[in-house]
Amino acid sequence: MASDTGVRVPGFAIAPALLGVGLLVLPLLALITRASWSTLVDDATSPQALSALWLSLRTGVAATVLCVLLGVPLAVLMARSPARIAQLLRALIAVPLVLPPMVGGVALLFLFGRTSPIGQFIDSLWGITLPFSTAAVVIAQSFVALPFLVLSVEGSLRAAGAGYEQAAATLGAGRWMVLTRITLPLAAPGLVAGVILCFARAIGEFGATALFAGNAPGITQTMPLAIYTAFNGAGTGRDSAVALSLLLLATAVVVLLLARAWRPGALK
Amino acid sequence: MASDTGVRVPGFAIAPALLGVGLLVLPLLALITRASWSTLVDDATSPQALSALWLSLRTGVAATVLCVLLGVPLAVLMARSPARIAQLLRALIAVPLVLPPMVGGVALLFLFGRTSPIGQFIDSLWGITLPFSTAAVVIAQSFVALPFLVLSVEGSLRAAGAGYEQAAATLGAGRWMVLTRITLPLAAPGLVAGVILCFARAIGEFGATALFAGNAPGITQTMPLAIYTAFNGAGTGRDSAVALSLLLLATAVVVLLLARAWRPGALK
Amino acid sequence: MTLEVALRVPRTGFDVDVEFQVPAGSTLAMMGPSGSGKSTIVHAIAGIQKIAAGRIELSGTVLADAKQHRPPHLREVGLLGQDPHLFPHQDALKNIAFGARAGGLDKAAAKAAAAEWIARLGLEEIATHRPEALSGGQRQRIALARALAAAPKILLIDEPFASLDVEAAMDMRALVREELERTGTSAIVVSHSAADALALADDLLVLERGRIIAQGAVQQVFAEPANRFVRAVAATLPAQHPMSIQEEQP
Amino acid sequence: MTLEVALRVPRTGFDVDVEFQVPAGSTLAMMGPSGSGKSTIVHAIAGIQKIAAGRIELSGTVLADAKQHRPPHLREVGLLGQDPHLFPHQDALKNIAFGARAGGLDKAAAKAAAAEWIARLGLEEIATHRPEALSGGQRQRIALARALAAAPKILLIDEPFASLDVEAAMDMRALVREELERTGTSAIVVSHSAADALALADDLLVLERGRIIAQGAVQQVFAEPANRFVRAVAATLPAQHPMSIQEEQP
Amino acid sequence: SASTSSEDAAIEPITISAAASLQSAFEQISEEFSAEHPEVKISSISYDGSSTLATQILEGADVDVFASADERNMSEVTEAGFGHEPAIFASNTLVIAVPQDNPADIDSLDDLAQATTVLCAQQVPCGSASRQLLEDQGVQVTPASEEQNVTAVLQKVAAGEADAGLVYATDVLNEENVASIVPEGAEDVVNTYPITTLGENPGAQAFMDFVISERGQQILAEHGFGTGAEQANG
Ligand SMILES: Nc1ncnc2c1ncn2[C@@H]1O[C@H](COP(=O)(O)OP(=O)(O)OP(=O)(O)O)[C@@H](O)[C@H]1O
Ligand SMILES: Nc1ncnc2c1ncn2[C@@H]1O[C@H](COP(=O)(O)OP(=O)(O)OP(=O)(O)O)[C@@H](O)[C@H]1O
Ligand SMILES: [Mg+2]
Ligand SMILES: [Mg+2]
Repeated sequence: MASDTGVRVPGFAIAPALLGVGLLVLPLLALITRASWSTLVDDATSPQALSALWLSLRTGVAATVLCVLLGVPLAVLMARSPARIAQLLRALIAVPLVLPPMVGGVALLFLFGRTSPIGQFIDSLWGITLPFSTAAVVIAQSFVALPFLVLSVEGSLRAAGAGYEQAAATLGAGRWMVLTRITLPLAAPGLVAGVILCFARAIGEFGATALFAGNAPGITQTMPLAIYTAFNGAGTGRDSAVALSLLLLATAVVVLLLARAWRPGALK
Repeated sequence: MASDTGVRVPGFAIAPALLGVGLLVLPLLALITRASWSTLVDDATSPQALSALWLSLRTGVAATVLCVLLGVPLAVLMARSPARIAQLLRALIAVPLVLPPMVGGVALLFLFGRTSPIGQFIDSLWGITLPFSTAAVVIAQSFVALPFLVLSVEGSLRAAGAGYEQAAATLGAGRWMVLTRITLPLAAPGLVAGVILCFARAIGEFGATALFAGNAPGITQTMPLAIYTAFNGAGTGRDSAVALSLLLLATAVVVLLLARAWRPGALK
Repeated sequence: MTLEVALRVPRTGFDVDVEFQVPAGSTLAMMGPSGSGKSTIVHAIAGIQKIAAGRIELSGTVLADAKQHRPPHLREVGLLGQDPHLFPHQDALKNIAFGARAGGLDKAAAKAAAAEWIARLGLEEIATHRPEALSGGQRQRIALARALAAAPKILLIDEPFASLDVEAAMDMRALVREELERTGTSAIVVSHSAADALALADDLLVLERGRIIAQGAVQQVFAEPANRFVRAVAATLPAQHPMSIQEEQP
Repeated sequence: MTLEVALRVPRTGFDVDVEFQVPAGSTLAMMGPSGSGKSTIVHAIAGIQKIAAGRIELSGTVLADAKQHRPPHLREVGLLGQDPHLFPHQDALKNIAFGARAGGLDKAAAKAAAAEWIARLGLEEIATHRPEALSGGQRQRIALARALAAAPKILLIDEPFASLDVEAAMDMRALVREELERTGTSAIVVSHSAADALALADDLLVLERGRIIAQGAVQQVFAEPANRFVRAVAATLPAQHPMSIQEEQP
Repeated sequence: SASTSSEDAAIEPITISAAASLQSAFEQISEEFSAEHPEVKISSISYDGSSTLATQILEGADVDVFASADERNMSEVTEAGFGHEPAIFASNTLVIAVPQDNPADIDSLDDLAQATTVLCAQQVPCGSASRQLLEDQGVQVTPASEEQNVTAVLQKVAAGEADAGLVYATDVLNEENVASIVPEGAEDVVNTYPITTLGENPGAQAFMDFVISERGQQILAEHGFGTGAEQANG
């Protein structure tokens, strides 16, 4: 069946689709038209902005990798669990989505802070405190971004169906071979969507990072924190927050466009 | 092929999966153990908390419905677009994910505020101004939640494949019938994941709402805003922020568990 | 409804390049070695395969040529593909009802029609099974009923009896024949079985690597085999088959 | 490797409830009307269907009983299902290589083996086609090669020649026979074709609604048909077939 | 190993947590402080809401100086035994913020009753101060929204969404879309900024001293703050 004869979309779906694009894109255009271009370049290329951007990229990528390492096995487990257990897991996993990130940051502080057993254990083991370090940024980002990865990967694992996996198993392929060569490639579109959501959420993360990691330039001040600081700090103001936002956006779009995996079409 | 003989997960996937669950759940436990139980019930049942919760639920549901109405057509359109256009659309749609919500709120103010052309147009038409209204809350939530819906639905639409749609078309089924009776049911797992992500993100939304809609109790003060307000107030503020967060969480989990659609397994 | 077909579709190694007609009310059988282009041709007629050149016309209406491509649901052509693509989220009954509804019946009538089909197939027992819980032959019969229930002007069926046992195949042949006659529908039957061609078709068309190598009334084509392949097919007709006797008494 | 099977699987309307053996190195043909339980039985032996009662044993190793269920990849049983489930993201060559690799070859050897299989099938032209761009018969042959490449101790093939033309079916029968003999593998062949049973199998087992209604050496079962179904199947053997003559000269 | 040079051998670098509204002032203060005290390295200054900073300190943030925008968050820290005796170093008073063109013609608190006004929520410091000011002046205002921080109030005004809002004097200083009006009675509702050191880092004490010094107070005044001394007097 040739792909150039795919069933087309009903015409009247186009209006709501465009409205949807409008809702997402028009506010940005409004933002861009109101940006103060005179100071934009200066704001966006200040050493502090660039250092925040670089930190954001590094931690965003690290958090995404961590989420893939933890989240893909979790999604596989959920997709293969009995309905009830899967349902429970899904409910647990949706929780950090609902939690206002700042409260998530408080929760992370409670968990890893110096007054907590885990924090003291880590301290006694490696002599480090997690909070207020770059590692804390990665943990905070992973905490808020992981659910996105897990839920979208699980969805597409369920859609992929078990027929191919069974066929592979009857050929003698072990679980690992089935997982890596059949299951995951078949779930690739959901994996890609999940990674995009995860990365985007991670580098946009602000509330949990602010509390758990703090706002120290070069160590924990990511772009969103720099934006927030510019925004809330008296005087410096909104213009430079907008400038930094545009810089962050442009970077994120470029990263996502560059990443080859970004094309779920690759599998079709 | 009986489902009770599905290929199982490799054993060593279980450790990272559990670590993933731990990362998401342990901070919550830490939060719960540190909650001040003496004031918790009072805080969580104050009229203000309940009114904020009720507003959150109403606006969250409204935003989710709006996102489904706009986002599903958009996802269908993207899944059927040529690779390049789909890629561009995906990049545009990921933008609000990356944008710190508070900047998104400013963008919405610029777009719909009473000084903007659109705001004036709406004012002249219906004599209303969007900001400070409950409608503004719904718009802000939709703005931040829509990308989640679109990206996960698109992923599973691509995975569903075109064979069944072609079969339906050769039986004489028109585009609308194919879309509603074949395409969307087949993409159900992704749709469910998308709706969960969307709803959760909507009722957790804070930054954009704060700036675009404001914080008027009963009208625009949703739970996250109530939580932030409590948190920023000194003294017992943090305790009541935690109490409100737990209330929000419990409610979200109950809603998600009650929603029947919540079980993608229904399709298998 | 006369179907006039002239088409070219490029494939790896060769082009499918054929020209033929199916006169109103008649049935054409299409045979040929695996990979010779049979499915390609019926897909092109149904509208799920674009053609590079040529023209497909149904009673004067152009369905496709090098430039235009009328979408499948506007062609009044029904296809039961080699892969039946039963909808996995609908049970047997609902699959058939979908066909009836797509063919123009309203909801209630489609439901009634589907129940009637199930009874005709004698598959009441598994009417509420989803495809994953159907046997191969049950799937094929449900898909056939779905295609017939859609009541197209031209019916294309691609290997419709391949997974059926001898008796079920005979029943289904009789059913298809009856329906085609009752409704005056023209049809193309793709098959590897000489018995199917004899039982159902007026004319036979034999393909090899995308070209027509024999064409004419069914018996005539078998009587004067154009090449080794046609001879081998004709030989499967009982009472003419030297090899089977060898095999039976080795 | 003797396979001993005794199993019960509940189905809508009846239970599949059978007991039989496949002696080491021999091939069993399994026939029966559509829906009689053939696929259910091979799925249970391959391990993708649980059994409610009974016991499946391979040379003394219990593969399954009412309590335990050894996973498919630890059974040394290979299955080519009625739906071949070619992996959609891999081309023909890679699909076969997957089988070889799952059967224990290393990467390079699997690749070489796959290329060899493609050559034996004469399908070099479409070696790099993904399943969606293969014809029905090509898919079936690739899937057969994939199952053979996995070199199981017991091979289960469910209607492996259904989509093949006469010549290709004969070639494939010969290929399977050759491979089974060369490797001494036991096999079960599910088929609707009496010719397949005669060409490949030592014994024949006929099912109806989950029960064995005839069992024995192939020719013997055909010679003394146990019921109408067996008679109809035997009748498809050329030179014995009264109906086909009727059909030929209507 | 002890290979460090004699200059920085004595003093560890210091980290500072300061309320967000202090950012521009502290930027300049730290610059001048570093020039004056080359032996004290400032490793970072974190600006955030006072309650965020307080929470972090309670949960183990390694902070040497804490400058809060209100006394309640400071007392949470000191009562938990973390800080030394705090000192008031700055104060801030409320102003009426209006869009640059002042569409509702606001010029006193009384006008707020008729206009679309936004205030901080009662729970947060600027909100309780606003309420007190309005009460003192006997003005009844039903706000269109009770924003959860000053920035949200300011943005509503800057975007023209609100006709007026009550914010701190320092907040409007560099906001070009906003004009400010000092209302009557503002000088009676003063928000004070305490600062303290945590731990025993002598660099921290030096920094705190510099903030309280004449030069420090001068810089704060340039950024719109009242001085701590004034507060003490008033
Ligand atoms: N989508 C496709 N793109 C490219 N080549 C294709 C595609 N589909 C089929 N082919 C090739 O075109 C040739 C004809 O295929 P077709 O499916 O028409 O054969 P067929 O006559 O139906 O064979 P069979 O009897 O095996 O079903 C085959 O070589 C096949 O590999
Ligand atoms: N997963 C399932 N759950 C319940 N019933 C099933 C399931 N799969 C098949 N059946 C039913 O069990 C019966 C036996 O099916 P099976 O697939 O074994 O038949 P078969 O002999 O292989 O038939 P065919 O020749 O048509 O392939 C059928 O009536 C079928 O509808
Ligand atoms: Mg074909
Ligand atoms: Mg079967």
